[in-house]
Amino acid sequence: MTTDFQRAVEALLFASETPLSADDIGARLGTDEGVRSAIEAIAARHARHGINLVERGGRWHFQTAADLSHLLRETRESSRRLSRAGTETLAIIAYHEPVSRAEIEAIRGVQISKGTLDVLMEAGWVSPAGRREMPGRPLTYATTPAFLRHFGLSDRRDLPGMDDLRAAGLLDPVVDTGFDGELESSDEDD
Amino acid sequence: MTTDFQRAVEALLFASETPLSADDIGARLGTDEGVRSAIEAIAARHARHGINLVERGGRWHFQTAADLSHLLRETRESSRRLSRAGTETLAIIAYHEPVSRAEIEAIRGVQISKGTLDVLMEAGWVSPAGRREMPGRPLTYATTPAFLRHFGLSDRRDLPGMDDLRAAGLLDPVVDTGFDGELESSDEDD
Amino acid sequence: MNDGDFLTLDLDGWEGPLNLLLALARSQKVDLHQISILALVDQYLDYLNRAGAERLDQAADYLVMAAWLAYLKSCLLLPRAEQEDPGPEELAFRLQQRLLRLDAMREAGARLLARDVVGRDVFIRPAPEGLATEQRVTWQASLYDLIAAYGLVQMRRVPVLHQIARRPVLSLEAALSRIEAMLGRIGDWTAIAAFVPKQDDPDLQRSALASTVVATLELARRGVIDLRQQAPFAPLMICAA
Repeated sequence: MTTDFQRAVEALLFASETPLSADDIGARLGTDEGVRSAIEAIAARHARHGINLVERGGRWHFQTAADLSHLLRETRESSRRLSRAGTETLAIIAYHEPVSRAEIEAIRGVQISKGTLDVLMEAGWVSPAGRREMPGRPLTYATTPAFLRHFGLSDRRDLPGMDDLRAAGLLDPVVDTGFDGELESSDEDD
Repeated sequence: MTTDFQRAVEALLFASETPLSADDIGARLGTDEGVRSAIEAIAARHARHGINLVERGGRWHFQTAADLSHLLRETRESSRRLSRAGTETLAIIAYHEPVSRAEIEAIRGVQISKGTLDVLMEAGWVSPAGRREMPGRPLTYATTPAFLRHFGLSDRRDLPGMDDLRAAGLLDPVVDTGFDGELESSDEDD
Repeated sequence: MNDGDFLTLDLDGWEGPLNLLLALARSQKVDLHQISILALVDQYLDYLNRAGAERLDQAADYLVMAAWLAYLKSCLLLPRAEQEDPGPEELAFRLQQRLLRLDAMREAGARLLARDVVGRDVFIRPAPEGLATEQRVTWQASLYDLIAAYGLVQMRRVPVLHQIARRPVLSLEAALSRIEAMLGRIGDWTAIAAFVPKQDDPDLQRSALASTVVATLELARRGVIDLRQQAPFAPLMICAA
């Protein structure tokens, strides 16, 4: 592919408000051919510089190099700190998705307070992901592309320790023990 | 100056909401030394690519290469059939041009909405054709060369006349003779 | 069990009994896989005894957990026989798994937050131009549409005229002159049918009959002919007067 094509891909990625997939770029430029190699070439061109092209869930965007954060941080007010409940809930959703509210509560052993899921959804990191086909048809939640983008993950497989946790059986579906039942019923009373 | 310094300048320029002057950058990085040469090096590095570092009144910012700006605005074409009101209005303009809106309405016997003329102008078939020298100086409309092209006419006079329309059955069920004169004279009045 | 351990625990940071259990387990400073569930249960119950009265009396969850743990403990201490299924070891194992899972998720959350977070560690363009998509409509109309529309407009403009199409008829005058012409050639009484001209068109035939009848009535009135009919619906007979 020509350099002109690369330039076009670079311009699109630069100007876009959201990360772009190879398909997005292909649709925009009228051809899918060479998009991936152009993306790779651009990423390579920027690799060691102040701006990097990074993949987030199959979509690419430009961001400043991570090691420069100390120089840039003071320009912005730091984003509001996520509460511990929020952080745990987000982690549970990310590692178990799609996951229902009851399942999140079973893992945490405590009822989710009203605001917790709202905060995560408002931040755009979590969204409803359909209902589970079981009695009560509970709504499930999953993370969004914005979650991957915000936390700098190329892919859900990039989640720290994902493989180890799975190997240890810690990501298996929550089994319904007598203990779970008791805890959950007490949650529902609240 | 080190490459790290250049990287920092690049990241600052990228992440800034407004164009930055060399002084701005120097203040952020704690030294003015080398800022200008870093800016120049960065500008040179990006010069032939999709993103350019450009100066605007002593301040620098990144923007997409000027020759690629058309990529940021994509037009998607969809084809739609002209409405009946639109077709009638266009026909009246074609047969009677130049013709004012009030005259079109008089001929149609129905008011035309503002949108109807807008659509015809947007399609490029009709354009304003000066004002009529009469009270209120109403704007008149006429067809354009694009109109002739679209309808495969070499000239407006190629439009079928009354007799042709009648022969084609388009004026049925009017058959009476002595009626022609009336029609034609009324045409000429407009 | 070391009393000092739980006194340093920060209760405000805890949410629910599982979190408390996890905090207690961690305070033993051994791998969660090696943790003694029995010791943990004692710690939990002891903690509730000490702190619960002041701070946990509202928390039903803690008391439910305490009851369940007391039950688990008694099962673990009882002789092995006559145990229900799942056995106490299995229940203890599941509790341990849950603690491990919660611990893993807490760890994962912390690791997530430690990543290069957008807006904190890495930055994206604050106000990108965006990629605009403009919809452009290409309007379609054919020349036929155009002239047909003009025909419609013109038809709407002209006053509506009703025109009755002329139908084939035999006029009264024609019938009169035909009968008068034929009278000289006909001597005696003759049926009216002879005076009606033969027509192919059935409508014209009816018209001819009607006009001929009217003509005979007129000629009879003038005294040119006589009319005779033997019976209703019998043939109408004509003779020169």
